[in-house]
Amino acid sequence: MVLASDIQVAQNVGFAIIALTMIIAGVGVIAARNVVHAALSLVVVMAGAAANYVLLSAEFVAVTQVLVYIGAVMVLFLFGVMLTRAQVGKDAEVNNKNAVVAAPVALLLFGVLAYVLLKGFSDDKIAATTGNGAKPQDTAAISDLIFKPYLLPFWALSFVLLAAVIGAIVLARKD
Amino acid sequence: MLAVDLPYWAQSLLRVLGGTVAVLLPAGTIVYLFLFKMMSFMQSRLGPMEAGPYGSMQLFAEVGKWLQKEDLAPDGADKRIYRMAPLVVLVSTFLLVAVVPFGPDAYFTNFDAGVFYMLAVSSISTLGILMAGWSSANKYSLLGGLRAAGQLIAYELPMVLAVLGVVIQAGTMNLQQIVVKQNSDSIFGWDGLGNPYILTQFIGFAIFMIAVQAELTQTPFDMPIAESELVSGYMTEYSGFRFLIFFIAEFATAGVFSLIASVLFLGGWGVPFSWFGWDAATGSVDNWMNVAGPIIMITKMMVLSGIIMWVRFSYPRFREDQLQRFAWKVLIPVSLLNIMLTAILKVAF
Amino acid sequence: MSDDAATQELAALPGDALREGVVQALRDALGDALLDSLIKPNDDVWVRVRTDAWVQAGHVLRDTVGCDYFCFLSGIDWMPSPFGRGEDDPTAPAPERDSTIKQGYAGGDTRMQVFARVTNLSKHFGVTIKADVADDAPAIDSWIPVYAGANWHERECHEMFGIGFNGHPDLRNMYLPTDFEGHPLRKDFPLLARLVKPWPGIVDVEPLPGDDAEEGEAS
Amino acid sequence: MTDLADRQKLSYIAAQAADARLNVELETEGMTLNIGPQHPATHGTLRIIVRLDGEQVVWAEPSAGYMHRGYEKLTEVRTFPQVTALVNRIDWLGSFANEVPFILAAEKLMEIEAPPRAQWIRTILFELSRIANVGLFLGDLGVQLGAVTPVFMAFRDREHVLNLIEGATGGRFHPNFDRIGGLKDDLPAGWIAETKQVMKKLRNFCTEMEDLLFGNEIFQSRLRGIGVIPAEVAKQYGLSGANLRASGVDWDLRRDQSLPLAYDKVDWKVWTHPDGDSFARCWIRLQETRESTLIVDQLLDTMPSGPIMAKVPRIIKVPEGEAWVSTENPLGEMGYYVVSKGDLGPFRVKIRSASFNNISIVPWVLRGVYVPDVISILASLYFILGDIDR
Repeated sequence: MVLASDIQVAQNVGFAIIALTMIIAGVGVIAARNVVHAALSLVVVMAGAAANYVLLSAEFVAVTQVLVYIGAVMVLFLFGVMLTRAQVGKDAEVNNKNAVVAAPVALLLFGVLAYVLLKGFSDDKIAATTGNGAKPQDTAAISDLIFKPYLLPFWALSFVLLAAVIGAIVLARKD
Repeated sequence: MLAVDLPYWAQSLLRVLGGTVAVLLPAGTIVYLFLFKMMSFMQSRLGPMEAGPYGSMQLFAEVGKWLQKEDLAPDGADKRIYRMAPLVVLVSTFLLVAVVPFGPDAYFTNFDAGVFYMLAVSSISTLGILMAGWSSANKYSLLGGLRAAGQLIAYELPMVLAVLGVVIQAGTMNLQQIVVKQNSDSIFGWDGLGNPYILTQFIGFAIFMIAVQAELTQTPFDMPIAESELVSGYMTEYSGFRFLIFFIAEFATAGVFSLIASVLFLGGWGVPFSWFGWDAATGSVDNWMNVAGPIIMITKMMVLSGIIMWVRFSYPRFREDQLQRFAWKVLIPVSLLNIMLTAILKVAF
Repeated sequence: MSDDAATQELAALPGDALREGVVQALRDALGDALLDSLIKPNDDVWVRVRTDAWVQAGHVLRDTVGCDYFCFLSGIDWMPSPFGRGEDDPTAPAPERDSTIKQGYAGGDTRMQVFARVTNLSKHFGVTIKADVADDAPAIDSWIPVYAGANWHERECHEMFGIGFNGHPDLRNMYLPTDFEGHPLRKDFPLLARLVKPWPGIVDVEPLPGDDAEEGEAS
Repeated sequence: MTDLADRQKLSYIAAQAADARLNVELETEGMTLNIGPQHPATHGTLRIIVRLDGEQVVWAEPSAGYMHRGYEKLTEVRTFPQVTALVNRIDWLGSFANEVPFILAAEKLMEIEAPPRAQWIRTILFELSRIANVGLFLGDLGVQLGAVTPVFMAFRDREHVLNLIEGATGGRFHPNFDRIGGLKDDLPAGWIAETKQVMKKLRNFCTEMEDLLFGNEIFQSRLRGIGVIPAEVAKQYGLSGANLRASGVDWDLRRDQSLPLAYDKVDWKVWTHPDGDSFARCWIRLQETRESTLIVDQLLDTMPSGPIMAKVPRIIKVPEGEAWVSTENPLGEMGYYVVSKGDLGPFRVKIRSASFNNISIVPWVLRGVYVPDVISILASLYFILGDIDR
């Protein structure tokens, strides 16, 4: 057990609020009767994750989360949904009977993830921010990591993405 | 240092108040000075003249009018999302202003990845616009919302790429440090002007301003609104204070983007440091800059938003395929070229 | 309009010969389907064709005569209105009216006619062409294959006169509700505003400059 | 940017594709969009139903009739002088021009002619109403394309013209000034000098529009190669006025027919454009507005003196007969086919209004264009609701 003085109260209160919101929104994603509502709930989950990253002093990751997931992925997602099946109101086809199968799978996944995380990081603590802006993991360090030791995987990933983009274009164009 | 002496809650209160002022003040000034008066003079008329001297109270009259109006929602609309959408757009504006530095200590937050953050939160407004367009249950709104999303995604890219040039030249993503860099640097050894990046990054500046024009959906990029065609697009069904929120968000965002552009390209809150013999490396900037800085910033903002509005009132609008073509075939290649050039020169010098 | 100054330009044209040429061309092509014609020298020409030669006449006008500009198509109901001109007091008993049908230029045999006007843009003249439509089932072939622009005019004509156009793709009402009954421009369709209360407009005659005789019968 | 010929080809291909898609069965679920009856682009109550595939128009159908007033029926219960008050309201922006062909038709049947001064003033007012009408079009064009400023300039300068019309006739919108045999009144003192001033202002306005709109890259790219109407099709549909001349047909009723108006006394030019696209239509109108100011200037210089009214009987009874008179109105060919039975009023009047024909081409020309082009093509065809519905 940790002592009460070790807990940064404001941070934990913040985490509680964010976590609660994320759980409610997460339930919303699967329970919503309308695709757009589900997608918007997912946005809330993503935003919560970003907020959690901020709590963890990982601002860069938080901002990336917002830029990539909220700004790009979810917008494209909504864009697609609204273009194709955009009716307002309840949609009968959203939920189906596979929920019975899905629930245990989800629980199992949750269990495994929780176990792995606890096993791996249970006692680690993130160093508190020190005074004026100095972060445990600043942006420069991340870029150093990407462009020095992990340069080759980064490039490989880029090429895979490029191939995927070109492939998508080839598939989409019929002529 | 003012901020240090205050308790945390007072600092927070100051920041919230400051943020509200930094959003509403530019919105109000832009609307009155440019939308009411400059536009009227360009169109050989006087604009509002009744409320207050030279119609200066017109803005409050307008706000009062909108607040009185009934908050309507179409019958077929998805009411919850419909009501939420304008707020999402406005939240994006508030998040955006949080990162703008107004003086050596007059800032809301001092992010390490400020530029990155700015680009990230500006994309949230797209979400609000999509929500508004879809939930109105109106075909015009839906078309407008989809156009807006397509356009904002397309112009986000040149904007990012234009800013990259500045980031490369400054060597930091921290907006505060970008300001300091511009004011303490020198141009080939001459430091009379500092080194505002508008000189070296002129292509980036031009692309950034064009992209801002598109992000704000101002003419010539106002296809999503297109009042003569889509009847104001995603805003068609809104009335009363929800329309007011869209309206404030539109002009406040214009102000905030002008602020960011002046931070990135015009030297932000600073004056060339050499004029006062400052050396920012040791933090020698005087405290009074915390008061003078915001005024300098507002001045630069007014100039830039003046240009935005000027273009808005004089140009017809693009069709959206032309608009996409312009983004993908002109702006993005040019900005990539700009980055390459900047990187080469950065390494060379 | 046969005055000197205004017709100088037209006098330079072949004039009568031009319009006689039009009638001759139609007669050559249609034979006895060309029923009647009227030429006002240096002014205008009217022709009337048989109902079944309507489309053929259009082709001749477009291709042989060179009138490729479609001006308008409409109908006319030659029956005198049983309601007069709507100037009478509706409360008084209706006066006796002459109801003999008398057709206009180029004659006619039926109560209703279709007429159209086409123009030759290079030689600067127009032709008004008329055709009778049967009284019991007013219908005529559509001109759309000849002049695509006839589409809306035929719709309007159908709506206003109840004249059918064989081969028209879409004879919906343009102006009136779909379930509107009656054909407003037929003379026997009453203008109700004039039937419910007297119309004061007829006495409104204003004096003209230089006209000092004030004892007009209607003042 | 592709050049013009390419764009015309593209628009042709798009139209063919739209036809093909309509004829096959729509693969995807199209969207049917109602533009109007209440819509800013239709400046009136025209309704256009378009079926969209994405943002491309597959099928379009204008639906008029929201303003049908039945003038053809009403003329049958009016006397000849009373009809002018009705026809004033057909094309309400160029009202005076509506009266002229009707009056001329009546005069033709009565075989009288207005004295020269009346003809001159008629022509001047006719051209003024053209300027008032088309000037507003030039400004409105900007609004349809998203440029808000030109329309205010158009209203500003149109105001001068309306003041002139008011000065001469007493009515700003509906003068009802033309009489069988002449005009109601002579011109007021000082009117000629003022008109000259105003004509100068309007030429400035035209130059302003040229600078602000027609020279603009975006404006050109929005209009060039869009809504191409070949001359053959234009003639088939009976397009008239600037719409016809923009397709390269050199046809202007002011020049090409002889009417008792003063056009043959002045030196002026009929503008044509070979392209037949939206830009050509707008450009022609701009040139014509300027040409009109020059015509008015010349007419003011050569104005004859004399009476403004021919000798006409006290009670006007028009002899039996039929007459067709059409003039080159601001919107195009406006004509009246008047049938008289020797009565106080006409037996039948067929009103051939320009916009009716001009808009009837819309289903043809809108195939395959994008939604924004629907607006610009409608704007460039330039219709006035009263002129369609009558």
